Parts: sequence; structure tokens; C-alpha cells
Amino acid sequence: MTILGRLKSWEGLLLGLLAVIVVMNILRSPYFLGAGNIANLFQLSIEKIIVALIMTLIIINGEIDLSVASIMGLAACVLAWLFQMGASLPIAIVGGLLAGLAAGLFNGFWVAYVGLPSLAVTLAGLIGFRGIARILVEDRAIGGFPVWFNTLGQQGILGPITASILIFAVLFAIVAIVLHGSALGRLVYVIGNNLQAARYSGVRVQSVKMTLFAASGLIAALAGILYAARLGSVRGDMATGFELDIITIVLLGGVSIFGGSGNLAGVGLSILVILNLRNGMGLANITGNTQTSVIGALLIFSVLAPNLAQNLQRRWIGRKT
Amino acid sequence: MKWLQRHVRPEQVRELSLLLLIIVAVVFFGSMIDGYYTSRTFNRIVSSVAIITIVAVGQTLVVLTRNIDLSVGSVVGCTAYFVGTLLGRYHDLNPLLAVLTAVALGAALGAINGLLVAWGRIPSIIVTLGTLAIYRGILVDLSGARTVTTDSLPGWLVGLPRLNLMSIGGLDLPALFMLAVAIVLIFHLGTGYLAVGRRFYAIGSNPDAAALIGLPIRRLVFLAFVLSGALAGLAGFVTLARYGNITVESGRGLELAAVAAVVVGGVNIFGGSGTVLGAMLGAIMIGTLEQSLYRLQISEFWRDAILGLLILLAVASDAVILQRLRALWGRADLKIVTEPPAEATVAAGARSP
Amino acid sequence: MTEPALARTKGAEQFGSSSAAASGQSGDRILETRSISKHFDATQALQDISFSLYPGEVHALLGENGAGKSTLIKIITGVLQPDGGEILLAGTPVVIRSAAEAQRLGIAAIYQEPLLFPDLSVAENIFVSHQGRGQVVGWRQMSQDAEAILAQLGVAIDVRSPARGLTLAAQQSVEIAKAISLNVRVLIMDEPTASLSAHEVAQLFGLVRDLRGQGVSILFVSHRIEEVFEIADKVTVFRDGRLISTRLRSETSPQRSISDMVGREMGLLKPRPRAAIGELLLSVRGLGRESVFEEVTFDLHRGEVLGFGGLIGAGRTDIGLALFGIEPATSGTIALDGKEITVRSPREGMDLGIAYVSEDRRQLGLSLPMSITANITLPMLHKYLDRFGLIRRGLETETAEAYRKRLSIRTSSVDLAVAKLSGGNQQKVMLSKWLNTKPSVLILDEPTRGIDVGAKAEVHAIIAELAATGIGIILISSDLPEVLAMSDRVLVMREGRQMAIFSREEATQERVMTAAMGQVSAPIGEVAA
Amino acid sequence: DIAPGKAMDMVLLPKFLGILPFDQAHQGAEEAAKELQNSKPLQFLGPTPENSVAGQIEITTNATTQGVAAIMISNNSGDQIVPSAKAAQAKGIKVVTWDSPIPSAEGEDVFVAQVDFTETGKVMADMAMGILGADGGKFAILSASPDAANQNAWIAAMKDALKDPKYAKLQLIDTVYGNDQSEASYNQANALVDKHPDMKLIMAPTSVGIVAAAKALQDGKLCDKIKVSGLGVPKEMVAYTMNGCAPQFALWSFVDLGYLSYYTAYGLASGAIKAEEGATFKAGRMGEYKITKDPTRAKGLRVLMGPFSIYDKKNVEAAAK
Ligand SMILES: Nc1ncnc2c1ncn2[C@@H]1O[C@H](COP(=O)(O)OP(=O)(O)OP(=O)(O)O)[C@@H](O)[C@H]1O
Ligand SMILES: Nc1ncnc2c1ncn2[C@@H]1O[C@H](COP(=O)(O)OP(=O)(O)OP(=O)(O)O)[C@@H](O)[C@H]1O
Ligand SMILES: [Mg+2]
Ligand SMILES: [Mg+2]
Repeated sequence: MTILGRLKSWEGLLLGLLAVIVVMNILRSPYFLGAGNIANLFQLSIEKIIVALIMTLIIINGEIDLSVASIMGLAACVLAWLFQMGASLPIAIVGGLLAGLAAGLFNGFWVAYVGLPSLAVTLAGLIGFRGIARILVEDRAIGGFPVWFNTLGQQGILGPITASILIFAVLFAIVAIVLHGSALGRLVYVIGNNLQAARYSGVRVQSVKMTLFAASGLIAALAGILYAARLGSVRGDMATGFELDIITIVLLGGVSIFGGSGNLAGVGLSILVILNLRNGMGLANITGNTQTSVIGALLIFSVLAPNLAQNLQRRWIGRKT
Repeated sequence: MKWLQRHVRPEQVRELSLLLLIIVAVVFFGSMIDGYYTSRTFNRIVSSVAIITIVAVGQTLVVLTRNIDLSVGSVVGCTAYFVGTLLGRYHDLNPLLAVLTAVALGAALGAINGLLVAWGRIPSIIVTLGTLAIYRGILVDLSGARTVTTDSLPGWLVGLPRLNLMSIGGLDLPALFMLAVAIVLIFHLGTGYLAVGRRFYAIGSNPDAAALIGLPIRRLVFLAFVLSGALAGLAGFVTLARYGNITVESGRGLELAAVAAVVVGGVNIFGGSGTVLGAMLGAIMIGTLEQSLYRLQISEFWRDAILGLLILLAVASDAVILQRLRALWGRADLKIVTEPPAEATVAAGARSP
Repeated sequence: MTEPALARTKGAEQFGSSSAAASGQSGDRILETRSISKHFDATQALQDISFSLYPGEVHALLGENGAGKSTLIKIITGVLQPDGGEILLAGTPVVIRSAAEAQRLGIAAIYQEPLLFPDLSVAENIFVSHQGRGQVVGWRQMSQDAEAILAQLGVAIDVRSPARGLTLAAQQSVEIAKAISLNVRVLIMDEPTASLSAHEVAQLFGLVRDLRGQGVSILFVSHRIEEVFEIADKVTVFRDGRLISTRLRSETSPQRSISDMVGREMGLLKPRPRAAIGELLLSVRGLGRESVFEEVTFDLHRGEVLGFGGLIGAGRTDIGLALFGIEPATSGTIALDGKEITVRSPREGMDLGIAYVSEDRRQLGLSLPMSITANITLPMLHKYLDRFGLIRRGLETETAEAYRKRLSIRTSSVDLAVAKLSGGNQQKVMLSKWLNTKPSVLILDEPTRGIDVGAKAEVHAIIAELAATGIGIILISSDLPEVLAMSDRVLVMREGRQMAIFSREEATQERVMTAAMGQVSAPIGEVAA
Repeated sequence: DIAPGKAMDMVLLPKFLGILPFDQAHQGAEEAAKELQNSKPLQFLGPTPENSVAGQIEITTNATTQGVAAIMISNNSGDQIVPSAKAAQAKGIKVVTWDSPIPSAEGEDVFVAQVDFTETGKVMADMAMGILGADGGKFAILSASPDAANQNAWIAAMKDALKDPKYAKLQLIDTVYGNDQSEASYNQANALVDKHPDMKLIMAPTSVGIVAAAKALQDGKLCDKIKVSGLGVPKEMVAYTMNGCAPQFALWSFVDLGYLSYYTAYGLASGAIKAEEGATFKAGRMGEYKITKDPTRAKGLRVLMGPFSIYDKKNVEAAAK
């Protein structure tokens, strides 16, 4: 099978899976097809899927960012802290975004310029950035933001479609173009495939990695702020544990954890698969650990199935000759 | 220097440097905390690192083969809960049998991971990310979210954390810690001196080459996961003994702690290099930081931030030291002595067309 | 060969009569393939190959790049499974499912690209496949054995240090040591000499002859025709996946083999036509990098080919890396067109018009899973952007197609992953990539390693053509005849030091070799620049 | 009065699944459901602990989509649940909080308070006094998470209570958090011991924390010098009370809390009770209750269950059965 064929079959598999899930949801719940529910389906995980977009680039580049959820929390807490200190909300938002950018640059510095493994650096970030968020808000829950901020996160601006969903759509398009059409995207793949060869070809490996981590920090911060707007209040433990969900989405999308392969179409399908599955289970009153177990099993199965199929196919061909 | 280069491997120097870092940390905290240099501090750190060390040893084996096991936290939870329930029901179960049950259960869960990775050809991070959720989900469902309580456990188990094997001048060496040390020694020697251990390194170092020379990669990867599961099972037993009170949340997050210990301990996350001893030092490093930070008179809220920074510094300084070492040792590697043999010129001549 | 190292090896037990068969040729075939064929997608890599190997013979395989030599070897060693046909070992049909099984059957291979365990010590690399399960590793014994084997090869590498960072040649030596330590009946060598220098080749051949004397059959692949005719008893030629001819060495000639290979008459290595040498381009004075190389001084003119000769590890590659900015020099000066420059990164090197074609195409030269096109345009990607910053695929493909024609890269499409090309064609892709940067100084590090005669002649023609357009070329090569034929002057390195620079007239095999081995005699010293 | 026999979908939403008290509450709610002959099964849905905030919001939103009649929430997220709770109310769903309220009371119809939160402070102060004797001494608090609304309210109430000259000899020296995890709580208890050599008591107003602290002291052979108290489940605490590690602790019945919450929610949803000050209703076997202003919050209504049960050597064994 050519790489192309394989990719096609991967996305085909996700598409088939998606169809099955959607049909099951429609059959099982009369509420599923409501416009409100469809919007909710995105809205409930919107921050995670926004971050999954940039995580796709990072993983294709052969790195990982475990600190995204903590950066989300950090940005929201910086925003809340500034707001509480008397800053106007727009300034507080900028402050939150800058905090995320700074965190991303910090990660990027250690990974790109010092050459530490990103797993270790961002594991430290996962603990450390959350710590800074906690220092800022301690045990308080900070709310009372102006109405427009809460509206931004909660109210639909195009029918039931919220600002967050629009931002996601725009980001998706941007990331698709960057990854599959721009020089940066090409370099992301090249570095993910063979870092040394990229370096020997004059690729500025360090600045590409730095750019990605900075972007990851910034987008995670944006997602954190959108999360704050959706919830209307901020606590130190915001978004804890989101990183696993985000990485799950990307991996299910067919992106290799070792870098160098995967595409955004797969990730887009994987987002739809997971969101619909979650929503369907939620409407069927399956929650908590059962829900995560099912998604865990799906993750394994979605890689196992094509492998098994391939094996069988090979065996069958083997018998024929 | 020459002598050093010949007789000490870079990995060993790296372990020494980590040891040095731990000492620096201890001296630092000693100057910050009153009454730090007491046997209590020692005992505290020693008994707190037992569980994480045992898990980190298993994680090391898996990481050496260029894989990762994120399900260990759930395996610890499952075994602690299951064995706890078992002991609650059958009070006079033989202690050894209880330990074996824990290890066997862990090994079985590890075997599932191993099967899926080795024969299902699924990247380990995907498999174990999945089983992390699945094992925990099964635990919550099967247990009906009940709790194992200390009073349901037999006395010998509840008393186990207090059992000291030795006491040197007030420094207690608890049995559970010594168990961890024994595990470390066994696996350190095993990976250093047994062919099967060296093959873990080979696989992680260059999987293609391992396949070409015909190493049984699948069986070895499977074995690594089984061992990791078994050790997580053992850690589950220790968890049960230490905390007594086991909710279905027990062991959650241990996977990240184990990976942190392994990474700080200098095991290459992409496989092929690092040692079990290093992983233990990593666990002790993190344990020292954590336990010392609890005692530092700083706000609760500062602890995580400082811990994150310290882990980063540990990894960074280790990397810088290792780079230096590699450079030094590298020179020695590349000394290729080519004594020009007498017939060389003749042969060269013979090559001309 | 009763070395302790070999005493503890296994693999030959199945052949109790091993020494009986030592007399060679007349015995039964040890290995036979019948009508083997293999295809990859649209490529028919092998078609109906029936081929025999007898005990105690050295049998060479010749063929252009992509002719199918490596594929046949991979099938014999169980790495690939044939689509059809069968393999017989000592007369009995066998199915070889894995390399381990091949080893158990007494077949071992040294592959075209060395595959070592960078984290294991050299000694472990040699013995890792011998150790049984659960067996205790005797570190001391193993090191001694490893040293003994390497000593036979005339190479002394610290066997206790990790294999990471070994030069390609050293890696190759370890590979050879690994294979001979297995004490096998059939030893397959896929271009083992590609990264070896002359006297190592001589040493290797001594060893091959020893093994042959013990009844081991050796299947030998090389693109260096002279070598083949020095060592082989029989020569089989492949073309386009078919077996064209099998002849005794005594009954054929290099010329004849080459015409079998390419299907037409072809000359041997011809000296490059002398071109007019232009003004000074690159001027290097006292260049050095701490404890790697030192005091390198030379000039390069427009249109000149400056050959770099020397033994393995002489530091030639390191000079290339310093000039290109990958491992910047720490002392000395570089002047380009009379202006002093510093090169701190490959990007800076490229912007100054310097290009470096690496010797290690798998690790450093190419991004194997990516397409030919993407690889070729990579360094100049910024030239392929439209005003929105997006890549102009059409333009990219145009460029790739142009180079495909110019260097006759054999592929069904330029969108194919480079990994799927044969070694030689990969080399051509790498060359295209750097030609596309339109360099004024082109550093070629082993540009013809693993390239067949046809392609090699093409590369040589390209070098000549480029030189004629005024590019200054530094040609690093371990193929001494090539260096001599192509270069206007030859710089000889030894252990990080510049030994001599010979003009074209002065440069003879003997002189270059003597200099490379550190025995510069007085008259040559005088002619050194 | 509350008429049985209505078929209404109702959701009981604990902070998260997997700890004992919430299971007991579930038991109580089921008991009430049976009494009230609700033919629709009670949905006991909860998030996983690491995804608790987002999980509660998701479950609330999905319940809203399904158009259930009432949601009973033990809030784990401060005011972050407000937007989704308000959305539920907007669709006519009754939102009852129990165990842990919504601090701002927005989006909530009524809070079923297990005990008076101010009283919790007094009860804890009294237990501390009782254990330490007239001479008092130094003590520390081991709480759940720094963000838990009810924990923080109780700690605040206790600090308030301590201002009374009666407790002048009690000295609160530290507050630490074990995040409702056995392991973390155990380590925190040990750290307290190391940090404060003259500490005499650990007060843990969390059922996970109190057992972990007791076990830590027992393992450290410190039960003679340092005692444990707080809020705990008798079944889990009985051993430590009997051996003197935790001479006294308090709790209310979670079974009753679940039972009362169900009655309240059922009453509101069926229209039998109005969510306004002064309304009264009869909750089955538990008797008469009245809706009042919640004096512990700025806004909001509450139903006060009460009282505390204080456990010691005399009664703990019976309660643990
Ligand atoms: N894994 C593969 N997938 C697709 N095509 C392949 C693969 N391996 C080899 N081929 C193709 O099979 C043909 C034979 O390749 P092979 O490597 O055997 O050539 P070779 O004779 O060893 O050449 P060289 O001298 O360049 O090493 C080539 O056309 C090559 O492109
Ligand atoms: N410490 C090191 N770690 C990794 N690689 C190294 C180290 N030192 C040298 N090398 C690499 O080894 C290779 C060979 O180096 P060198 O320049 O000494 O040999 P050479 O004269 O080019 O011989 P060859 O014919 O083998 O290429 C180069 O690619 C160089 O970068
Ligand atoms: Mg080949
Ligand atoms: Mg070289």
C-alpha cells in the first residue's frame, strides 16, 4: 500500500466510524439532531479542539507539549488576577495572552535552543505553570466579569454558533493552509521526519520549533481565556487534565507520535468522531469513567483494526501465491 | 582522564552527577529549613520514594525499548483495590500469596498492553493512553466506587509500613523501601549483565538493526510490558500497605510521576540508554524535592511552581553535563588507529585499473 | 582461524561437513534461488531470478542502481519475502521468514547501510546476536574477543565505548566484524567497501580470502569494478531486475561486465577534460576546529576541482562541515571572493553560495519518507512561494522533473517517497537538491559512494560540467582513482592534519597513499603547497 | 403537599464518582424515589475526578438537552457551573444543589444544606477544644482542594468561630490541601508533622483527608502526641477512633442528605413546593422542612438538614455497622 493509499484508508476508517456513531446517535436520542445540541456538542469541548489544532503541528514536528492545559489555566488566572487588580478586561485579556506566549517561548527555549526533550520540559511546565496559576489566584474563584465577556463565551452570535466555534473554524482553516500549503508546514514535516537532514539542508530548525511552541502557548492561552468566558469565572484548577484528551484527539486523527506524518483532515475527522461519541454517550446517560473507557477502547481499536485487516489481507494474498 | 574514560562509562558518570545534584539539593534545603538534617527527614524521603521507585523501574524497562507505559497508575489502583478487597474478605490469606496475587494481576494487565503493542503493532503511547482509561473505568465499574478501608485489612499489612529492617543511628530503613532497593538492584544487574537486558537496550537503540539481526523484538517488548505491569502490581501492593485506605482513585497520576523520575534519572525517552539505577536516583531526586518543599515555610500555592522549575533544572543540568561527557568520551571513541600495514601500498597499486 | 572470538560463535553447527567442503568450486551448491521474483507496487524489482552459490566461492553481483541486487539479498536473508520462486539451502527448499532464521541457517549479511546500535558498546554490537536468552554477559571476555576480531581487520576502535558517533567507515568495520564473528556458511556483503579506503579494502580482501579458504561462500556486491575483478571468482550481472549473465572471472572482463550491465558499450573511468581555471574563489588559511582538525590552508579557484584524499577519519568531512557552517571552525580564516567570511550555520553557508552534499544520505542527506520533489526543493523552499507565502507545487514539480531528466533519476514519479528509491538514485536526488541552490562552492562528500558505473560516469560528467561553468568544487572521496581522475589538485589529509597538496601531474596513487599514511618523503614534501 | 406517582426524569450529580459519601447519598435518593413512586429511573451521573469541572458542566448541559425535570448538583466548580445551570433553569428545569452550593446562588433554586455552615465551624472548634483540653494548643487544617466551595466555607466559618475568646488557646497554624486523594493527603499530613514539631492536632474537614491523616500518624507512631479530627465516615474511621488516633469526629448522614435532596427536587419539579422563603414541605420519614434565606451566603435559599452527629469511642462502632 502506498503512503497515500494508507492515509486514505485511515481517513476512510474514521469517516466510517463517524457515520456509524452519528447514525446511532440519531437512532438512540431524539434530541441529538437539535441545532442547540449540535452547537453544544462543539461548545462543550471547544477549548480542547482548538488546542488540538496546534498540538497536531507540534506532534508532526516530532515534539509534544504536555503543558497546554496548564497554560490554559495560567492564561485564565493571569486574566482574572489582572482584572481583580483593577485592570480593564481588554488589558487583562492581552495580559493572559502574553502570559501564554511567554510560557510557550519558555518551553521553546529549552527545547529548541538547549536541546532538552520536549516531554521533559513540558512535563515540568505542566506542573510549574499550574503552580504559577495557583499562586496568582490562590483559593479564590474570581468572577464578576463584564457581561460582554460572558456573552462572548456563552451566547451564540450566529444562531447557536458561539464566538469560540467561529474562532475554531477560522483557526482550522489557518492551520490547514499553514500545514499543507506553506513553507512552515513543509518544514514541520521535514523536521519531524529527520531533524538532522533538515539541519544539513539549512533549515532553521531552532526557529521552527520556537515558533511552534510559542504558537502553542498563545493558542492555549486563547483557549484558556475562551474557557474562562464560557464558565464566567476562574479558578486555579481550570482545565486540569485536558492535555490527555487533546493528545488523544490528535493521535486518533492518525498523527504519528514519532513525528513526520499525519494530516489535518484526519484530525478534523477525529474531532468529529470524539465529540459525537461523547455527546451520544452523554445523551444516553453514560458518563464518567465509562465514557473515558469507551474513548480509550476506541483509540486502541482504531489503530488495531486496520493493522489486523492488513495482516489478514497479507495472509490471504500469501495463501493465494 | 584516560583512566576514567576507560573504566567508567558515561552513564555511570551521569549517575554520579545526579547523586551530586541530590546532595546539592539536600544542602540547599538544609540551609533553608530548620531541623532538616534529622533522621526524620531521611525516613520520610526514603519511605515516600518506595512506590514511585518500583513503578519507575518498570517504566525504565519499557522506555528502554522505545516505548512508554502510561497505564501504570491505573494498574497500581486496580491491584491495590483488588488485593485490598481480597484481603478484606479473606483475612488469613498468606502474605506471600497476597503479594503474588498483586504481581500476577499487574503482570496480566501489563500483558494486555504488551500484546497490543507487540502483536497489534499499535504505538505504545496509544495503547497505554487507552488502557489508562479502560483499567480505571473497569475498576470504578467493578468496585461500585466502594472504598477499601484500613480496618478491613489484616494487621500484618497495616503494620508493614512501620516495619524496619534496619536502623542505623536513627536512620530507619523501612522494609518497603528495602524492597524497592532490592528490585532496583535486581533489575539494574539484569539489564546490565543479562543478554535479555542488553537486548532491551538494543531494541530501543535501533529497532531496524534489531530486526535485521533477528532479535525477537515482539517477545522482548511484550516482556518489558509484562515486567512493567508486574512491578506496578507490586507497587499496588505497597500502596495498599502504606495508605490502607484505597479509593478507586488510588494511583491516579502516578504515570506522570514515574515518567518524570525516569526522565530526570537520565533514561533517554526515545529508548536505548539510561539505567535502572538512574531511574531510582531520579525518583529520589523528585522525592527529595517534593518532601522538602512540603516543609519549606512557603505558601502551599508556591510548591508546584517551584517543583516544576526544579525538575526542569535537573533535566537541563543533566543534559549539559552529559553533553560535556559525550564530547570527552566521544574523542576517545573516534580514535581509530590505522597502522599502515606493509602491503597497503601494494594493494592500492593493485587496485588501479 | 582459531581465534577465541570465533571459538564461541555458533551458526555453523548445521553443517557438520564444513571443512570437507572447503576445497570449493566442485562441491554441491550451498545456496540456490529458483525463479525468484519480487515487485514493489509498479516496480518489478526482481524477475525470475535463478542463481546458485557454491561453497568456497566469492561471487560478485554487478548491476546499475536499482537493478535489484539489494532486493535479492534481502530475500535471501529473510528481510523480504519473494512473490514467487523458492530458495534451496544445500539442496533442501527452505522458507526464510526472518533475519534470525537466516542466521540460524548460517547466512549473515552486511548491508549497504550500516545498522548499528548507537547506545551499545562496539563489543556488544558485535556480539549482541550471539547471546542466548538469560545468558550472563561476560563484559571482559566480550571486549577481548571484539578486540581480537577487529585486530584481524586491522582496525583498532575502543570496543568499550558506544557506537554512537563512529564514522561511517568505522561503523562498516564493526558490521564486518559482527558478520564474521557469526562464523557463517554464507556471508553476504552489500557494498561493504563503499566507505573503506584502499588499505582497508586490501585488509578486508585478505579476510575474504581467508574465509573462502575455509569454505565460506561470499556473495559480494560492489560498484567498484576493479575491486570486483580483484576478489571475485564469479561475476553475475543484473539489469532491470533480471539476471543477465553469470561468468567466471577468468572468462570475462570489466568491459564486458559493464556492457552487460548497461546493455551497451561503456568506457572505464576517464580523466576529466582539463578546463580553464578561473580566478581565486575560496581562500582558507589555518582553519581548525579544536581537537578535530587544524592548520588547513588551501585555495580554490573558479572552475577548479580540488580533491580531498586520505584515510578514514582523516578529517576531510569535518573540513566540509566547517566550511558549510554545521560545525563551525574555531580558528583560522575563510575568504570568499576576497572577502573574509564567517559561517556559523548551514543557512549562512547557503546564503554565501556554499553547498555541502553529505556522505551519509540516510541520516543527514535526505528526508526519506518525503517525496523526491520535497527533498529537492527543501533548501530553496523560499524561492517556491507565491505572494501569499504558499508553496507553488507546479513550479516545484517542474524543478524536480528537470533534475530527474538531467541526472536520469530512475523513478515512476517525482512524488514518490525517496525511501523507495535504490541507493544510487537517492544519491542523485541529494545531488539535485544541492545543485538547485546554484552554489558557487560545491563540497561533494563521497558523491559516488554506492553509485553504479553508469550513474558514476554521469556524476563525473556533471562535476566536469559544473566546473566548466565556473563553480569551485571540493571533491572528498575515498575512491582514489576517482579523486585522481577528477581533480585539478589533490589535498591529502591525515588525522586532522593537512599533509600535502599535489598538482594533477604530481598526484599518483603511490604518492597520495604515502602522504595519507603519514610518510611524506622529502621530494613530495617540497611540492606540497 | 408532595404527591407521589409523578413520572419525572431526575439527575443526581455528585462532585465526582468514586468516593463513599456520594454513594451513600445515591442510596438515600433511591430510597426517596421509591417512596415517591417515580416511575422514571433516577440518573446517578458523575464526572471523573480529573475532569470534574468540565464534566459537571457537560452533564448539566446534556441533561438540559434531554429536558429532564430536575438536576441535583453537588457543585465542585465554584461559580463556573453558573452558565449551564442558568441554561437549565431557562428550560424550566429545577436546579437543586446539595452538599456544596453555588457560591453566588445564581442558577440555583435552592440549596439543601447538610448542616449549617457556620455551625460547622463551631463544631470543629468544639471538637478541637474537646480533644486538646482546656490548655488548647496548636493545630492545622488538612483540607481537600484549595478550590472546593464547601471546604472553604467551613474553614472560613471555623476561623470566625475561633475569634470567640472561649477558643483563645486554640492556635491555627497552617492550612494544607490533599486534593481528596489518599496519597497526597497522607503526604501532607506527614509534612505537617515535620513542619510543626509542636502541633497537637490535625483537623481534616474531608472524609478522604481525615483517614489519610489518621493512617499517617499511626504509621509514624505519633498517635500519642498528635490527634486527628474533622469530618469523616464512621465506617472508615472506626479503627482510628477505637485506638485513640482520632478520638472525635463529626459527620451528617449522607444517606439522609440524598433522601432530602430528592424530596426537595421532586417537590419543586412537581410544583408542590415553590422555591421561595418560608415555603414548607414534608420530606417523608425525615419530617417537616422549611425553605429559608441562606445566612451563610449573600444570596440564595436553603433547606437546612442538620444536625451533626459527633462520633467517639462510645457510638462509632454502632454507626460503622
Ligand atoms: N521498499 C521498497 N518499496 C518500493 N520500491 C522499492 C523498495 N525497495 C526497493 N525498491 C525498488 O526496487 C528496485 C530494486 O532496488 P534495489 O535496492 O534492489 O537495487 P540495487 O540493485 O541494490 O541498487 P543500488 O545499487 O542503487 O543499491 C528499485 O527500482 C527500487 O526503487
Ligand atoms: N564526536 C563525534 N560525534 C559524532 N560524529 C563525529 C564526531 N567526530 C567526527 N564525527 C563525524 O565522523 C565523520 C568522519 O569524520 P572525518 O572528517 O574525521 O572523516 P573523513 O576524513 O571525512 O573520512 P570518511 O572517509 O570516513 O568520511 C564526520 O561526519 C564527522 O562529523
Ligand atoms: Mg543496493
Ligand atoms: Mg567523510
